[in-house]
Amino acid sequence: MGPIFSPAADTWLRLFLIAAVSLAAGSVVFAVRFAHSDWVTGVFNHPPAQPVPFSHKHHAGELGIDCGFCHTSFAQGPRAGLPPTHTCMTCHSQIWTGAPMLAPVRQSFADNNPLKWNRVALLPDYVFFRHDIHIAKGVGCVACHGRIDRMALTYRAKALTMEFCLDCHRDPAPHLRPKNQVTNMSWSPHGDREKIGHELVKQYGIREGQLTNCFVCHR
Amino acid sequence: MAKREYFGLLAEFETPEALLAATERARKAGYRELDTFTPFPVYEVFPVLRLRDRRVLWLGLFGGIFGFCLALGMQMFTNWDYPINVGGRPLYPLSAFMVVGFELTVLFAALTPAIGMLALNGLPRLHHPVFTAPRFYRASRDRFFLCVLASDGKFDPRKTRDFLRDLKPNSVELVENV
Amino acid sequence: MTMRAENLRFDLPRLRDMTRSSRRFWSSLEELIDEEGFRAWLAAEFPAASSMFDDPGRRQFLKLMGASLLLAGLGGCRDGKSGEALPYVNQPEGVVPGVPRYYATAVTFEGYAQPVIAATYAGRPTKLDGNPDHPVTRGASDAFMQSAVFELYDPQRSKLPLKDGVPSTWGAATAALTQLRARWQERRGEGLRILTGATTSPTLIRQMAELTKQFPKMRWSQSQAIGTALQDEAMTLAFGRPITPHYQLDKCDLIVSLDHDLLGPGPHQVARAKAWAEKRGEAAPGAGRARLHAAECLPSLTGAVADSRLPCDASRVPLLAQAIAAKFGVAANKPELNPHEEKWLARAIDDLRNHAGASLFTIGPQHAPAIQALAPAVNQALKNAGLAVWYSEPILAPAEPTPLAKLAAEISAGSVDTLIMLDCNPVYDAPAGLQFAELIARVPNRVHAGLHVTETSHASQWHLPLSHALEAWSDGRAIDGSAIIGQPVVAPLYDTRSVYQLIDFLLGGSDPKADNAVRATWRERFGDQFDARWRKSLHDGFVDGTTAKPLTLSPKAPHAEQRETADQYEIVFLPDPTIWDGRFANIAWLQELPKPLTKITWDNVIAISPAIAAREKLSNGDVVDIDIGARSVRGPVWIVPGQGPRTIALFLGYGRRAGGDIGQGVGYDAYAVRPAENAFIARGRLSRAPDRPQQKIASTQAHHRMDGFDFVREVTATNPRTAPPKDTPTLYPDWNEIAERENRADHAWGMVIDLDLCIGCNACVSACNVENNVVVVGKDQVSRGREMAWLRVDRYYSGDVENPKSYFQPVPCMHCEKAPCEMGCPVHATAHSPEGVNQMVYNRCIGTRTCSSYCPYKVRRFNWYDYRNFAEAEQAVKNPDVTVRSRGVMEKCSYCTQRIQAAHVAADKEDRALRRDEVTTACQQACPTTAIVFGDLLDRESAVAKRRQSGRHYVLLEELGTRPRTTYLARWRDEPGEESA
Amino acid sequence: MSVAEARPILPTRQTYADVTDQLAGIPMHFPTRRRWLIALLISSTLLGLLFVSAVVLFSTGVGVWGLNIPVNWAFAIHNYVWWLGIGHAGTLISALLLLLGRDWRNSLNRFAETMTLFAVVCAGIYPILHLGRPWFVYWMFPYPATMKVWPQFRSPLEWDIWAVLTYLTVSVVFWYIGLVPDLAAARDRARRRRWQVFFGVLSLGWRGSAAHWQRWHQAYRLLAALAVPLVVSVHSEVSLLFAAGTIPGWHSTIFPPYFVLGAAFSGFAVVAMIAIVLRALFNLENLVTMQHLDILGKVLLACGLMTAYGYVFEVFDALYSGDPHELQTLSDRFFGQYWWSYWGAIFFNFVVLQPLWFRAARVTPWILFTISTSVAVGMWLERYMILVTSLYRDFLVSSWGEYHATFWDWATYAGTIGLFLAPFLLVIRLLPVISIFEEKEVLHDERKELRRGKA
Repeated sequence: MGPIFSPAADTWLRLFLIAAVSLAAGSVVFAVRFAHSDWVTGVFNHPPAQPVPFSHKHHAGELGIDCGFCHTSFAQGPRAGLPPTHTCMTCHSQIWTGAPMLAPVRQSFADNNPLKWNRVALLPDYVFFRHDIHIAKGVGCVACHGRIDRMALTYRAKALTMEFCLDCHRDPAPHLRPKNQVTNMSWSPHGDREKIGHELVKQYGIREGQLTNCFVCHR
Repeated sequence: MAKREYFGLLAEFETPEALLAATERARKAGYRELDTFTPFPVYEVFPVLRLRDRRVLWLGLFGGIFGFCLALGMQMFTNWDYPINVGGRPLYPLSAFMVVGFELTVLFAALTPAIGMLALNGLPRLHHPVFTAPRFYRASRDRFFLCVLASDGKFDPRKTRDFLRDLKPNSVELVENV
Repeated sequence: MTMRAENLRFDLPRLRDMTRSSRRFWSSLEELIDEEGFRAWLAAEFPAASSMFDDPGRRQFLKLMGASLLLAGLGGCRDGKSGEALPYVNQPEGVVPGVPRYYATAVTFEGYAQPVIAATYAGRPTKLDGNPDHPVTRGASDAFMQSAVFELYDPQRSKLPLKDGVPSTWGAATAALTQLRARWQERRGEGLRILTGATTSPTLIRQMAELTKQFPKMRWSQSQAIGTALQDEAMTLAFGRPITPHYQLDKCDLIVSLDHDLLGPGPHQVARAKAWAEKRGEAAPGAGRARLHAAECLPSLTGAVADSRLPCDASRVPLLAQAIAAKFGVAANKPELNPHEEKWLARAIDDLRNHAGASLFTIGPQHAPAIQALAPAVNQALKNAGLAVWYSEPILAPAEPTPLAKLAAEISAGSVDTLIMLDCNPVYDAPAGLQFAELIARVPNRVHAGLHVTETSHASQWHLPLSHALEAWSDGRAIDGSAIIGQPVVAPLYDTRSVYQLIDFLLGGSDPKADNAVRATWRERFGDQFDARWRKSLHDGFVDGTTAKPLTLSPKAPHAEQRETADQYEIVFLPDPTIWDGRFANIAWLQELPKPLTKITWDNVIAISPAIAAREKLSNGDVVDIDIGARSVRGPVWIVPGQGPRTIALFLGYGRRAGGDIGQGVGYDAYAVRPAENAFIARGRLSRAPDRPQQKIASTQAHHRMDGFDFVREVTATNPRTAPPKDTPTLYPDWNEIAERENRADHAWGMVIDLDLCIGCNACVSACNVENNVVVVGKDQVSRGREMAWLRVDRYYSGDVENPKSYFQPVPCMHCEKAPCEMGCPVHATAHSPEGVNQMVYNRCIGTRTCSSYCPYKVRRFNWYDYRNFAEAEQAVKNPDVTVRSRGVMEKCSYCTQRIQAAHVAADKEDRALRRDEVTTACQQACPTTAIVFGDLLDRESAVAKRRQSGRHYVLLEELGTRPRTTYLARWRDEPGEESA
Repeated sequence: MSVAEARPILPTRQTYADVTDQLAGIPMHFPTRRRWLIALLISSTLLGLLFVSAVVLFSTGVGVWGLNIPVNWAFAIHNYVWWLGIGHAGTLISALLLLLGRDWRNSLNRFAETMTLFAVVCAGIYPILHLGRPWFVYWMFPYPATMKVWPQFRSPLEWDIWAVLTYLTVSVVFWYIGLVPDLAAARDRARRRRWQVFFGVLSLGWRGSAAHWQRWHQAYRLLAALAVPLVVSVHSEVSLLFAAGTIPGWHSTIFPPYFVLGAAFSGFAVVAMIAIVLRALFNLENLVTMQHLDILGKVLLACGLMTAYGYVFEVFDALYSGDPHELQTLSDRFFGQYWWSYWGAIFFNFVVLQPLWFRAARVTPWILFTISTSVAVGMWLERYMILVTSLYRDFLVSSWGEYHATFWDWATYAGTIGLFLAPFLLVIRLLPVISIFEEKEVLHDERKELRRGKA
């Protein structure tokens, strides 16, 4: 009786073992990387379909309309607020009055039927983010929303994962700016970033080291 | 070059004692590339064959040290990376870390020699020349084989066979390299 | 708190909730949309407060309303977490999304207006609390007030007019009423009877007067299951008319209560408890602490905090009353008493005499008028009148003594042609003796209006849905007589009318805005200053200068007869402590709120004394029949230590046959054996029910005896300090060391609960439930030990089972500095904040439950199932600042961390430090006796830090070394022996 | 000293070939197909029940079990500890006795280890089943998550997951390393192609070369040396699940040894049960001899007495502390609602054990089997007692509650028995149930002894 296995069997077995081990290790690595990937966090995703192809690039960037003009409660409450149709119509009853692109806006205004936007920056319901305190402590809009003034269609620029939040909550200094610059998309500090940041931390009375405890965001 | 054709010569014995005696004689006869195939470990032949490889044990030691460092490092790092006040306990409670430390020590100290043993033995190896020997199947049953490998400087298919025959084995087979 | 706004705004998310919450309703509404005039009605129906002051806001609202209807029509809103965002079309001014607004208004209870502040998010009220500016309740609340929002969002509220039980329309209903009205006009109201509940509403009284003018032969009476009829009668005996007594507990050094549950549930609880606690304070016995002697047939909250307590049967109360009266020369003969009674009485009488002028003698309002009338005479003799007790003209609208009996007689006589029943439920809660349910069928025209489709609705041809107090304009008077104008804080969720609107319609008018009637009343009273005073009243939450005026009257002592005792048990009827007379039966939160003394949920029991249990060989849950006269009711018994030896108590409010799935078919109906006469104290027999051995009762606390442990500690005047803390050595770092490590926080939150002030009223528990989105799990889950309340009030006994001492101990999370729970969690789901709060992060929890296993106080609650299966309407009541917990996660008291965070944010935005005692927890805010104090322990001047310095301060299970942040003040023991000991 | 040295443990008449053919032949010429199939059918049914229970559990929540707030750990943790305890004997017998050079282990180690593996698997699924949100079980492992939160390494549960996984891994490796030479033997016996390939791949091409054996020997003994402290550590850690809590009846330093000994006790009992069944089923009287049973009986008795010491000490501890809560718990154990679990444990663990003092009882298979079964039951009751009677009445009288196992509690438990038996049956069907080469080693040694004796 001859041997059970041909020499090729060893090659196959070894290939199989290597494949199995790499698959196991690879899938762990993949899973971890995948969770961080843009695909999961939604960064740079295809901008969600909106009823009106609103361009922040045009309004905020080219026309220079301040964020607070539309997002009125960004400094007063937890939510920045989406502009009521009325706000759109303050201008668009004068200009582009017949633009087909704006038909849904006019329709909404006429029917009292709100525009149905799709959220770009959506946080899970167990995260209690507040716009007002971040604005009050000199965190610029751009910190989380990215260069919105360059977005023709709005997409998510930052991952908005807990990791993203913690980066800043652990070391807020480099992310701070003077309060009057929060809506400025292109602000950059004159001088030592580090020093300015630390001065601002002191000035704003930020409780460094306490911003990472759970109840700051979860309750 | 001719030796490449052969793997070696197998001599079959009835008892471990006979094998041991034969091995000793082969060794004395100047054969250095010897191996035995036995159904259970016959510890007495190891010194005769000059088997002194202790790398498996070293692997175990290094595995253990690695496991312990990994455990301690992991636990210290995670608490350093995100320090959280847990019930007023110390941030780096070494006594509490010892448990996982011990477990990982054992885990790696066990895995490295086990895998190392297989690797050093060249396993898995499903196909091997000795398996072609018709009587070899008894090496795992009740027979004790002495093998003079063809790589031995003194190996000569005919002469070595004669030598082995002198040892009074049950049989002697020439194993070809396939 | 300065949280007023005259303007009410509405926004779309709320409307979406609303439409989503009632898809069936809206679809039937759609059928109505084309009905003529519907849109006009609809427009009129939303009494948008904003419309009062600025018309544009109102128009905006209507536009939004239209939009929401459209959305509903499209079946628009998806369930669950939606990525969609709907802005306003026109944003009302001053609305900041996600920021609550507060409005002063009122909810009514037993006819009285309860002053509240309603917190609303985006136009939907989520929480009610007492109005802190109101002079008598001062911000405190009770379980009923807290739960009114649940009543508002009850998904089973009546939503449509019903004609013979079939959905109909308001158009048809008004047409039918118009027809009837024509007949009344013909017959000058003959045969027209209007039945309401008790009321204090000036508007209702005015409207009724007008109605009587229009239809002189109509009669208005008030149906009350509990009511004040006996007390009114007693006052009539004493003073010649039914004046109202007011007990000024904050001025009483001594209270002697004969079966009067002064601090118990009811419309007076908050004000009385507040005043009582104020007097009681933290003073030691003999150093200004008010003393309380109670004799009672059923253990009550008053008895539980009494310094001496005498369990007695109802039949002994008249004797005790006469004995006291005799002592002060008010009654003639002193009856025979047993030694226990004599002993109790001797001390009570001594104290009454010693504190003359600042003492109070009261007799329960359920006792015979002739007996009750002794109390004013005794108080007069002790010169207490005007101080500890004062009298005023009635606060409640005058009512005849036995309205239903009279009505029943009239119906029998065939003289009632139309019966209009507004917000009352006589078919259910009339004493069975009247056979009202059978009689009502003889009335040719029967109309019922109410929040729910009740037993009475089923017995009526027409049922009309009423608006909730929070949805409509209303007015009423608080127990001190101060008037409150209740403004709507939310548009009616369904197509409903307020009582005033309905009566306005009967008057031939129409009040589409639902505010005419109330405005008219107050226009009359405010005269020229209407605008200013109206605004101010809405802002303050009450009308200035309307508090009842004290009267100077001298009572005359009645002739009180001694009743002989028959050879039967004494049956007392009481409203249920959590669902009252049945009106709250469909509020699941109140059903699940443990009864203060028995800790039973979802059921009423037949409370028996240990003596009866021994004699009849009964144990808890045994099913018995109670026979009173020819009627019989069957229910499970519950042995109540300290109950009068021959007393059996039946609790009203259960055994509902209609009114919603939650209340229906739960418990037994005590009304079924309630006699028409002696409606509170009767006599009857008890017999074990054949072949019904046991009934399962869901109680949240199975064991009550504290003997051998010191969970609740006591101190005495001579030994006023608790044992000094034992040194509990630890290997762990000290808190301060950790604080250092974590960049020392500026605050260290803590709570101290004064057990001497806690009356176990459950206000804190209900407030916590509402604030923290605590779910209801139902009887089955509770009986498995899975109730979810974050805060529980433990109740212990010690001593003699016939007359034990009772203790209440609210137990929230202890927030241990050395928390055993945190150590057990493998995933950091529970950890400590630098400010010392034991944080529970639901979204990190994987549900190993180790924390709960390790928790020595067992304050953690687990979501065994997905308990979020609430009706969609109920979602609206959720506090948006607190996560609604999913299945498989642990939860527990967080010290209302959302409030701490909100305060931090507010302070940080203003670049200031937190103010002293700026943060209040929900339980603390609700507590009528300030038993709960929360605050910053690092601030030496904070209320909580001061309490920690008290000699009575102690730590629960101190020996475990967990170093809790929630601690207690021991109870004072004030017994004769203790003072000298 | 052990009997093995006084008398040969195996009948020396049998040859290497006999042993090899007998044992390696079992899978290939399976003797009791019918009975085996029936057993497999029953265990598969139980396994199916486990599957159904798990589906119900995962789809509705842990509420399907009888848990509540004082008793929020019961059947799951209780059976986890019980299974893990049983899973201790295999490795302990195999590794400890290997190091001590006890030859009699060679007849028992293979199926004892196999038993260990599946008992640990049974134990291992419980911590996942009992989670409120089992789909997040991976949060117990340190990995760079987007939430940047790590596991909490001070938690006994976290220790436990490392301990159990290490234990499972090391046990598998130890078992497999020991199995490889036998797989080679089976491969060489196999005549049918599929058996050849099956054993051929599994044996990794083992040739029994001297170099193989030398390294194998080092690795095997090293693993054994590691496995012994590992076994002790694992159940010590399991005991810390309880001892680290503050609960009276848990918070005691006796717990680690108490648990380890109890684990060995229950494990030996199950080993004895399996030994007796396999011996009868496969006619292994020549390999699993009366002497083996005798020794097992003695070991069982010794373990039982040491466990009893734990009981005594627990009582002493409570009385000595004088702590009212400890005393309360003690009295609850004796006389409380769950008194039967305490007295049941005493009876089944210690009273029934007493006949083992007599050799006649030890060498009578059915008596030993009965006593072993009783010990398994007794230890099950003991774990129940430790969990439930401690939790149902802890500190505050107000939070005292009750626990009643539900249908799904029992179904899950019965299901794990299926999870244990079904793969165990497959293994005895497919692999040598007794270590072939180690038996031959014993035979070899005994022959040597014999010769030396003769000489």
